[in-house]
Amino acid sequence: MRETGRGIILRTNAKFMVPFILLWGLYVLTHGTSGPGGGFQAGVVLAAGFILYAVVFGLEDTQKIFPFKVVLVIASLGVSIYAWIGVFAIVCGGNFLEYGKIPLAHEAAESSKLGIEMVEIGIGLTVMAIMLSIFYTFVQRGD
Amino acid sequence: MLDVIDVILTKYNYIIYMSLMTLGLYGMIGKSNLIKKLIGMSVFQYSIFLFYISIADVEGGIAPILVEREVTYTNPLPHVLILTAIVVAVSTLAVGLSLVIRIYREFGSVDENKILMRLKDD
Amino acid sequence: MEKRSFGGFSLLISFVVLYLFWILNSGRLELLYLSMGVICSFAIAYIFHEIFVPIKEPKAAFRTAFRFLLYIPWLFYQIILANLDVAKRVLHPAMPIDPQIIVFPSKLKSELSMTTLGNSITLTPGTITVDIDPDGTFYVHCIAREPAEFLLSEVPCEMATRVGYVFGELPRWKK
Amino acid sequence: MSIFEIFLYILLITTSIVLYRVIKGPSLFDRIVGINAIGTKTILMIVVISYVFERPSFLDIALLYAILNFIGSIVISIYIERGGVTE
Amino acid sequence: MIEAIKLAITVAFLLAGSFFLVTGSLGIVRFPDTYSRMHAAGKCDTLGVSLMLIGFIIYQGLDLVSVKLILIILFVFFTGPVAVNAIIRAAINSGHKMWTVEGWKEWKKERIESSEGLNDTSG
Amino acid sequence: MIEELSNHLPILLIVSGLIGAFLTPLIGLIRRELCSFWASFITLIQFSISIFLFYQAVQVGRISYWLGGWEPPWGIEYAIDILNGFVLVVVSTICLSVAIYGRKSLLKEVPGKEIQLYTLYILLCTGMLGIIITGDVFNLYVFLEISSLAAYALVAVGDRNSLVASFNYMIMGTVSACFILLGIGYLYLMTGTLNMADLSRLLPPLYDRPAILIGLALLIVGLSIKTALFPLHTWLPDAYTHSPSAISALLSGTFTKVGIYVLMRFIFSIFGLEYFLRNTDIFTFLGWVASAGIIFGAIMAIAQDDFKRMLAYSSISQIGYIALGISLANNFALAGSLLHIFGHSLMKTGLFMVAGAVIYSKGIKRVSQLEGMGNVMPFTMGAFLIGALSMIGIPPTIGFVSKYLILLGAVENGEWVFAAVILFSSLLTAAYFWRVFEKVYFGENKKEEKAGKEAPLSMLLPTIILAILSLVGGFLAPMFIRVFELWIGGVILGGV
Repeated sequence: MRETGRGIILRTNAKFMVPFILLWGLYVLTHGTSGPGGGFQAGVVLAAGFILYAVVFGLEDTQKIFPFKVVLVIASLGVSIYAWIGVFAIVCGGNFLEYGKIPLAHEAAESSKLGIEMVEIGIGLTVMAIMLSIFYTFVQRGD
Repeated sequence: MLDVIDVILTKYNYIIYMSLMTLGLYGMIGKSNLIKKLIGMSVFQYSIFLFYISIADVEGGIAPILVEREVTYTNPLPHVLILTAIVVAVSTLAVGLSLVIRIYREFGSVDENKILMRLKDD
Repeated sequence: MEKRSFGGFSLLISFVVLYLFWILNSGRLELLYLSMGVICSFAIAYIFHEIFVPIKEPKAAFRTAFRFLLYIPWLFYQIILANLDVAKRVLHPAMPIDPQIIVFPSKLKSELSMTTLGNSITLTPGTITVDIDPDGTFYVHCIAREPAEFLLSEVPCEMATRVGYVFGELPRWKK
Repeated sequence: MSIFEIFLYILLITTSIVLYRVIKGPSLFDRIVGINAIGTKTILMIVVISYVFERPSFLDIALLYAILNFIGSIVISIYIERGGVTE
Repeated sequence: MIEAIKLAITVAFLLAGSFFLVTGSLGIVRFPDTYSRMHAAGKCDTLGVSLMLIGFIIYQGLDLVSVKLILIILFVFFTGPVAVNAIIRAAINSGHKMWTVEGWKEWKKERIESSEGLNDTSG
Repeated sequence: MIEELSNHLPILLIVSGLIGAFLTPLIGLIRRELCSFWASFITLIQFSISIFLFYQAVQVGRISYWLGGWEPPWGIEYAIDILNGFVLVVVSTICLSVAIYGRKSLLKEVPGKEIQLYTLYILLCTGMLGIIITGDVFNLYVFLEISSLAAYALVAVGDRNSLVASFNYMIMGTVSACFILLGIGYLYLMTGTLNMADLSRLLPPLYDRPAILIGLALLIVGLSIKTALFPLHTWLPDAYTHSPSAISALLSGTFTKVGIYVLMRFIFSIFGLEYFLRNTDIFTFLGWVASAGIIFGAIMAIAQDDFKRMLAYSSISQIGYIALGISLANNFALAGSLLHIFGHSLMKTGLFMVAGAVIYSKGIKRVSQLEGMGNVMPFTMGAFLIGALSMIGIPPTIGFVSKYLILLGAVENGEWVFAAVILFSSLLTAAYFWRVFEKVYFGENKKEEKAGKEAPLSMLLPTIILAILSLVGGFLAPMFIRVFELWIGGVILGGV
């Protein structure tokens, strides 16, 4: 909040838009099986929301919500979700990523859908984290 | 003459992707600005994606998202493949841009000739 | 002390708004999606509620929302006028334009009202807000003098007064 | 052929008109304005396409494109203004 | 019958919207400097999009799909001016020259001297 | 449970790498130093799985694993036969030894970047293993790009020049990946399948179609860039010279070999030898290009003063040998090529490790400064001696056996020019290594440094082990050849 006079319009609008954009990103993330959404798009939208926040309110504020280390952890976590669900399918007696064998629901098709959604969430988190980390590395001046 | 027109009308997707590819290749080789090289690289990659998408086309088909109606879908497999390839292309672009940023910080220029001159000076 | 009691209010409001947004988007009334919506919108609301709802007083917030809804049709009417004006200028063979920057005070106080006025000015005939000073002075780029007259005719101008009324800062506009 | 397809062509024409400005320039800001305008028209195009193909789910894509277009314009203009995205 | 009227109203709205879009595009091409081009782009696009989407809402009737259309309208309505404002601020703060009637002659002379044109900034 | 898990080894090979790569940042948050141990651990796991898979492939035959439980033409299949399994073992051996070697070396050359470095390292190894075991051509492309991306980033962490080298590498690599993608697209257009086994079944009736030829040409050009075959090698010398030594060791030992493997897979398994017997021009062309590369690389290596650059040009020359063996396409030459993949991986990685060790303890990068190193670093230079002798092709090293086999192949096909090229280039190889020997063992050390300034044990041990392996490999060669013949017999008999 250093430049009080300048950019009032942008700042006030960003305050209003950022939560909606992020929530919309989460909506895309969770409705991957029923719409044109999915992990990649959702990750991009979420990252875009945070980038807007960073651009308008400064990098420090954003890194208060999302420090660089947390971004790295989320990226690892996302891929781990994907990998562990696959491994869990092996443990449940199927092949790798054979969601149908995971006992999430009564029917194989249903649990397969749930499995895909969970993987999508993992992908979304990873994409968001990778995008943000790229943004952070591009923006920070000097190493 | 008619044959030529016929080929152009039926195989226009190949012509478009070939010309885009040539354009991209020219950008990659002919330009000395590294950013322009990257742009050429992207054009090159995306021309191939267009080729994939066009071979998936089915006459009168629509995008392969399930709907209740009875419709013809285009072949979904190339779409899936290209989704993956687009992700790869984006990551390549990100790697390339970060390289260019670091080159710029190191050499103070994104022009290939200037960079090579600075390298020679060392 | 006071802030804390209103903090709950802003959290609630932002949660409700965001959850409404979720349901409208999702359109699926299954338990899974509804509960996901609760989690997601609560998380977002929790992080952002302080900046999301800038008006801390419940009564003022509802009043503002109501008046804002009444303000929109008027604004829309103005926008259509504006566009016809710009269209006329575009299609006119001689292009009667004379770009310049004008400065005028608005007597608005809060950032929110200034932003609203700024956006409205940008949307209406031949004017774009360039910058706003913290004391409410507007710098506006206009395409010609005439469409900007309505901003300069009196202080505060009609639009500023209407916006000020929406946010409870100025009295109702009377012709 | 649906009646909405006509509007698809109208939008294409407007886009190509703006494209002239984007290519011609002459300044960076003209290009940004042009690209922003093309983005707005693309949103509409996606909506029209969703009606031509009767796929309501395309509207999500339109909204997504709107978000990205907005953020893109903002980030580019702030980058030019400050010489860097954040200061 | 009602269907036909609905379709007619829709098409009317769509035509009105596309009229504004076309004028906006023409303005972007015709206007002499960046700032006046922004006038054309910012306003005509916002209104054009809104009108066309309102047309689609009328065609659709009131359901979840039209709610989504309303969301798009709101989004464009809120963000269009902000984007234009951000661009114009960037242009002014980086010292972009402005077209004025008085400066017209000078501008023309400059343009003849350097074929680069007057609006070239360092960017 | 163990029994059950062993059925899933192909995927565990990849998943362990994926999990390992993305857990590295978490490990790094605890302690930065742990990253290198973690990388060694992951590559050790991959190494043991590879050994087991190779053993199984030799004993049982082709192993097939269906990803997600979908049947092959629709789902992605991971398949391991003898060719696969062998390259798998070679690559994972190199990955493991470089991971151990790199702990000290990378710490010294690029301090403070462990987390990114080892994440990319594991990703690169996993990508390469994925290329090798996959039975789906598009999956192959994806893994190729994953490992290439990691390789670009790893090359870029070197010195100042490495940024430009990495950029050029990236441009070339992307062109090659695009060509490969396009080639795959043509194959898919013609056959409608992406599965390798399916492709090899569906291709024979389509042999006369020009699209197949276009696809093959695109694939060969693309893969030639990845493997740095002679006219398309331009990215390699810069990339190897300026990247950190451990990374150049890894890339020289594995990445080009993986490219060669993919080339062999496409030529012999997917298209089948019959296609090339119909279009013999392809092999003739490949043979001439390869022999030009052999001579060119060797001559350029003689002209270099930078130690790593000399080794890089030597790599171009040696890759030519493997390609020559492929183009001869008979029993002897193929066995020689396969053996040379193994041998060259060992030797070249070992030699780059030596270069890295010299840089580590002395900071010397040029051949002309190596005077008297034989006394100062006896063990390192001993390893260098063995590696170089093997590279020249002195019996009983592995390099001798493989070159001899390729020579036999050339003689059998009656290609006397190629045989002469092989013999002549051995002389050239001897020439450029002799320069180094002369400096190392007969040069005067001006500073009169005494022995004992060796590189640390964690760097020395992998170097020496690789050198000993390339020595012992010569004695074990008959055993290897017997294994190869299982595969070669299938290819040649199945083709003709």
